[in-house]
Amino acid sequence: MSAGDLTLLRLMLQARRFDEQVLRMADRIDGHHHVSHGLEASAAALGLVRHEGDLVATNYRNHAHLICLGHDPALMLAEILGRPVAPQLGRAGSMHLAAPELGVLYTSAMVAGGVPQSLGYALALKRSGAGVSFCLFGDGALEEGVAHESLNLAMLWALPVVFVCENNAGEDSPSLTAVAEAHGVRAAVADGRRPREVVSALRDAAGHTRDTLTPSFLEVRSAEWPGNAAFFPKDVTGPTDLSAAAAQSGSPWYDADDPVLAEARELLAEGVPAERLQAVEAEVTAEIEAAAEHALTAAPASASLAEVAHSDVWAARP
Amino acid sequence: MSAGDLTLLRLMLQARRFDEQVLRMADRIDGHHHVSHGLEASAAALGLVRHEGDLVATNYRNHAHLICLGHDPALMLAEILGRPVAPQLGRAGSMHLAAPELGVLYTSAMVAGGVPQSLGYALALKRSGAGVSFCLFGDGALEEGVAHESLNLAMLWALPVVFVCENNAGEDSPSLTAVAEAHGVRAAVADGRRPREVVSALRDAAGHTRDTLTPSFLEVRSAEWPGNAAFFPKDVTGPTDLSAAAAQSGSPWYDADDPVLAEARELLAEGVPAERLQAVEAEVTAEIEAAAEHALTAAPASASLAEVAHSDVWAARP
Amino acid sequence: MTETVPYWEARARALARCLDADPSVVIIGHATSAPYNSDDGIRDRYPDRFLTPPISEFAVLSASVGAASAGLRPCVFLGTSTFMYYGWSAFVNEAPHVRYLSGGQVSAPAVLHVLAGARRAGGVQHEHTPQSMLQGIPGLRLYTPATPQSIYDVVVAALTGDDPVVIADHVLLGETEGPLDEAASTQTGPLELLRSGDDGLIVGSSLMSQRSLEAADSLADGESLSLTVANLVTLSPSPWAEVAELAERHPFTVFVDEARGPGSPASYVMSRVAEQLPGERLRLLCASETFYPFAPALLDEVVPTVGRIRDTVLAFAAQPR
Amino acid sequence: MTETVPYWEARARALARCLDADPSVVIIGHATSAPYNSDDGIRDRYPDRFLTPPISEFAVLSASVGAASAGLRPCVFLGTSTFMYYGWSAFVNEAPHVRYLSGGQVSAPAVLHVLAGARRAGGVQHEHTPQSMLQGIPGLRLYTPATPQSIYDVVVAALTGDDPVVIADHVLLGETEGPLDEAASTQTGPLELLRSGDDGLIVGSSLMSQRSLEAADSLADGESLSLTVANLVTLSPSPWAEVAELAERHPFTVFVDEARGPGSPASYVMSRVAEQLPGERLRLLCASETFYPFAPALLDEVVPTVGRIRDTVLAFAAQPR
Ligand SMILES: Cc1ncc(C[n+]2csc(CCOP(=O)(O)OP(=O)(O)O)c2C)c(N)n1
Ligand SMILES: Cc1ncc(C[n+]2csc(CCOP(=O)(O)OP(=O)(O)O)c2C)c(N)n1
Ligand SMILES: [Mg+2]
Ligand SMILES: [Mg+2]
Repeated sequence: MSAGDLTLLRLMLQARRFDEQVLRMADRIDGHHHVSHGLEASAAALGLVRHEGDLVATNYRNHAHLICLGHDPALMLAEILGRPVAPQLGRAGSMHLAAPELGVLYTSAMVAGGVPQSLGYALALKRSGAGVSFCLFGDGALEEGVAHESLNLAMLWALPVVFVCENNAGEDSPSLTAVAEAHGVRAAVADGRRPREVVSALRDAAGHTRDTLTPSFLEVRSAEWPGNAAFFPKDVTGPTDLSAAAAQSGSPWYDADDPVLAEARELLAEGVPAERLQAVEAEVTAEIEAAAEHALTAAPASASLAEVAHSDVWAARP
Repeated sequence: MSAGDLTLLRLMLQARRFDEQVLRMADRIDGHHHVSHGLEASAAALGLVRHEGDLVATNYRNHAHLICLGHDPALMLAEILGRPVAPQLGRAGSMHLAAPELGVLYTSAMVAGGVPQSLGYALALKRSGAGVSFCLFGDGALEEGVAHESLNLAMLWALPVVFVCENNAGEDSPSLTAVAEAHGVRAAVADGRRPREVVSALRDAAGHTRDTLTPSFLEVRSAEWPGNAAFFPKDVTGPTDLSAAAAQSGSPWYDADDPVLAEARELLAEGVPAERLQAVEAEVTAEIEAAAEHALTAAPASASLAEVAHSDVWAARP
Repeated sequence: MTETVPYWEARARALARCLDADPSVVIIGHATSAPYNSDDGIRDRYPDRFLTPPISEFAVLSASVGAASAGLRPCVFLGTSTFMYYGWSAFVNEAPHVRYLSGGQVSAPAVLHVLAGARRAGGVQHEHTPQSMLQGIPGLRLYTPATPQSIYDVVVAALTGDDPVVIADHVLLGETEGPLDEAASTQTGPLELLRSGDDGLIVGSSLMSQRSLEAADSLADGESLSLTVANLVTLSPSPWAEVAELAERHPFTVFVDEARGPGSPASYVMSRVAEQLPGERLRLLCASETFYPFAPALLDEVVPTVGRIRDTVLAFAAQPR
Repeated sequence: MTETVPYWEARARALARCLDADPSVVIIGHATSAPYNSDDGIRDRYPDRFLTPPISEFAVLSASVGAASAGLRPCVFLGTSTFMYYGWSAFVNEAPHVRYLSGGQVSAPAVLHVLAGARRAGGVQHEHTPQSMLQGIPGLRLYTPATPQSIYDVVVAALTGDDPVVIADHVLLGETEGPLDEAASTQTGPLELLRSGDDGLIVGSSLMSQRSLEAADSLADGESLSLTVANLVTLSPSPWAEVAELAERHPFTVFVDEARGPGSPASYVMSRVAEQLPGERLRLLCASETFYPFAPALLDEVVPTVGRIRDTVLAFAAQPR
């Protein structure tokens, strides 16, 4: 990225505005949903580092990943609302959002569910030469044994997987790179509150994997967003306001932890005029508002609810 | 152990003679069975280090463990032969041999099956103060994710488990202590071809666990016995002969890898007369021969085969 | 003394009773509140008997099996039933064998509480009916209570019996109110009658019994059909003989199950009833053979609703023999 | 051209055919020989398409699901069926959802081959019938072939179809000889008729069909009872409608299953047949409700033997209507 490039900021802000919209609509959303507040740096890095052909395994906390990969926020919101709108038709909901055309074939909502599947993606990609596999998971996934099996298997079979652990367990929590290293996987850490560091660390990890066709591991350490604390997320910090980047806001979250404002501050420090930031903000805000509108009005599938519920279960027999 | 003490040799030789007997009876044994050739050092160490009240989780390759803990070889052989002799009644076979009175409540034959169960033993023992839990598993168990979960959980809950990894993956295989250490578990290595080193390392690990009520990990590295190579074990090295300890036997296994002969050599080097070794050998040989005889003739349960097959499934209702 | 209490409170009271009565009872689970879990208040009374697990289902379930073998009475509250798949081997291929392989010397009475069925908007991966997979494991007791009294009895039976147990509970039962008599016998019978009538029998389990009850009440009011509704409190060991006895006394029997048909507990009971009582009029109403989709409007096309149960029973009652 | 070949050879030939035909087929498994596995010779022909896995069932099964989603056709030979419990979630709660959640855009046709049932002296933990647990998973095809022709057809169908598949195979079928026509249609029907007769029908699956065939042959010789024997090649999607059609044409139907009764595939099919054909004479013969014990003499008290099938059918045939 060259100085004054607002791409990174825009990606992160799109993800943030999207989740703010989700939180505003919470009373219309059935069931659980997880927002990505505070994890936007790894999501944006994914969007910037992924090549066409690369596959991505995300998890239940996938909104920012999909937004930054370029998925349509209107389709995502329609799905989160459970509307019978193609392609996911309200069968998936927030936790299973996917976008095959962007490399997200399927999203498992089990903790560590996508981790070993990403090895299979890598196996296929290694044979086809079409790319590498990115695998994003929380620190909790490393409590699951299958994540350890996966690190080991990726080394044994020399699979091109970029493991990205989004660690929001808190400042005092131990680093998780030792676990990857115990299996011989090359590991690094980046600070999720410093988005540019995350982008270059992911670029480096992905480069290693592309060059050697072997796995790499990146731990991105972020603060947990305080709104996640309850059973359902609540927007306790209020909507993000880029103009707060110019000064201390008084909110510990925004002042110290938020990667979006951190990147805004970097840009201001580079001499980018505040107006350009505001212009991006206005565009993104409008974009998400339009998406919300569209999500509510998009035409439902012509099939009946019964048909929607029962189709795509079995393959058409050959 | 004081100089000239033959206890360690006797334990290991009992285990060896037992498995030699199993191999001789192979054509009468249905199904798979696993012998402990080459792993006798950790088994004997277990027998020497276990306190009354301690619990033990072993695995499908359990013969030496049970012999060294003091289990009756006649009962074990009867069970391996599938005879309906109490207590296991031919329902268990070789892979599920157990002896609750010696701390072996149940034996899982799944790879790593006993590892997390040993944490439960430790939880109960920590509350009762009755002892610690020993958990024995092969190097293969560390390919299973649940073993990693168990190392982590044992630390988190501060459980008194002594993990003993019997690593027979070969000289060039990597050490597995890094995996334990990645979870913060205190780890050490011992050479399974040097039985005295194994005994003191296990004593040390168990001491740590008893003192701190936290886990410890001991990797015992042994050569794989060549007879294990096939689908069913075959006695390719021929019966163990302690008199071979006095000179090179010409067999690479006996000369370099066998812990039983290694201990015999230590004793000879200490000045123990060869006759004392021969006397122990004769006693053990006779003991196992008598056990084989008894296994074949011991009275079967008075219940019918149908009753044996169907009892102890459900608890008697309260 | 009989009181009217919500289902989740009955569950919590049973747990409290067991913790009070037996110091070997330990609870493993997270501090999420009713209706998901049932530790309200009790956790504070016995802080050292509540263990917080990492997200390591296999190790945690297996540790509970080991703890039970060594004399504790662990009860794991796992939350969503599908998390159990990560530790499937523990209750399916370890715990039940302990007594059998020790010739009766050791038992492993570990208790696992999971939330099964479709909770609405849980999504395809969180909504399952593992009771279909668990009913054929010898030595593993499997319960599907449907009322405050039966969840109470089941928790007490689980934590005082000597078998490993899975309680397949249901989020949507949490707020159901009903009578509870804590002093009544906690000897859990395999069937609980929710209402009685002469015109036909509906046999359900868990939430489906409450829905069947609602359907039966409406058929009594609207169609003068007087039905018996029975809940299968116990799925394993199978209660088929008791159901056959009840079915024999009714002109027809409709089985309602939230599981898909193949492997559903209802279908097994029905097959044995059919074998025992040839010619008996039997009908099986299950979830249709698809996933439980996320959107509630889609889900209602899949699992038996009160309306679908009502229509099915009414149509079957009207059919000529 | 029809030849007579052993079962395991038919399996190996089907695999070879698929490897020859489709470069995306990869085999994940250990190099153990027939009857356990089926890679004899083929491994040498395609060394780079055989992957040796560590003992990490969960990661390996899940990786196969991911590989299938990304366009490969992985076939995992896991050996003993219970090892699958370590990776239960992969085929039960991941693979089947891929098409449904992508609105038909992506499929995950991973194939898993396991050795189910009681192989004799495998022990309580190695001998299970997970087909009972797998029949209710929408989108997951489940096969239980019983002849060289049907294992051949099933392997080809699995590796050319677009659904995830579990093949519940049986060690004791390995040496069974039978006709194989490699050129015949590989469109797998859900039922395979092993013999035909008018006096009654026996429906089995996997090894139980071969045992039923033996029993039927002996009843034809000794008791002049002329029976049809059908194997359930497909357990899921359920073949109950086809079975009902066949049952209707016979005076009675005996279902034989190596699984315990509760949750057994046979019991589900029987429940639907009973619903469809009230009054039909139906009998269910399953393993008794205990474990499969180690000693073969004990095991024969538990699973249906040729003798027990024969006696059950003979007694049922003789019963007054
Ligand atoms: C196998 C499994 N167990 C439990 C859960 C319930 N669960 C959902 S999110 C979560 C916490 C995950 O923590 P982490 O991986 O750190 O992700 P974060 O929520 O912090 O992004 C849990 C336990 C699940 N979805 N899957
Ligand atoms: C869950 C599971 N997967 C696979 C097996 C089959 N199996 C039995 S022993 C074994 C090898 C184990 O290796 P290791 O732990 O090193 O023990 P060793 O045989 O060397 O003593 C395997 C794969 C099993 N019993 N359980
Ligand atoms: Mg986290
Ligand atoms: Mg080994």
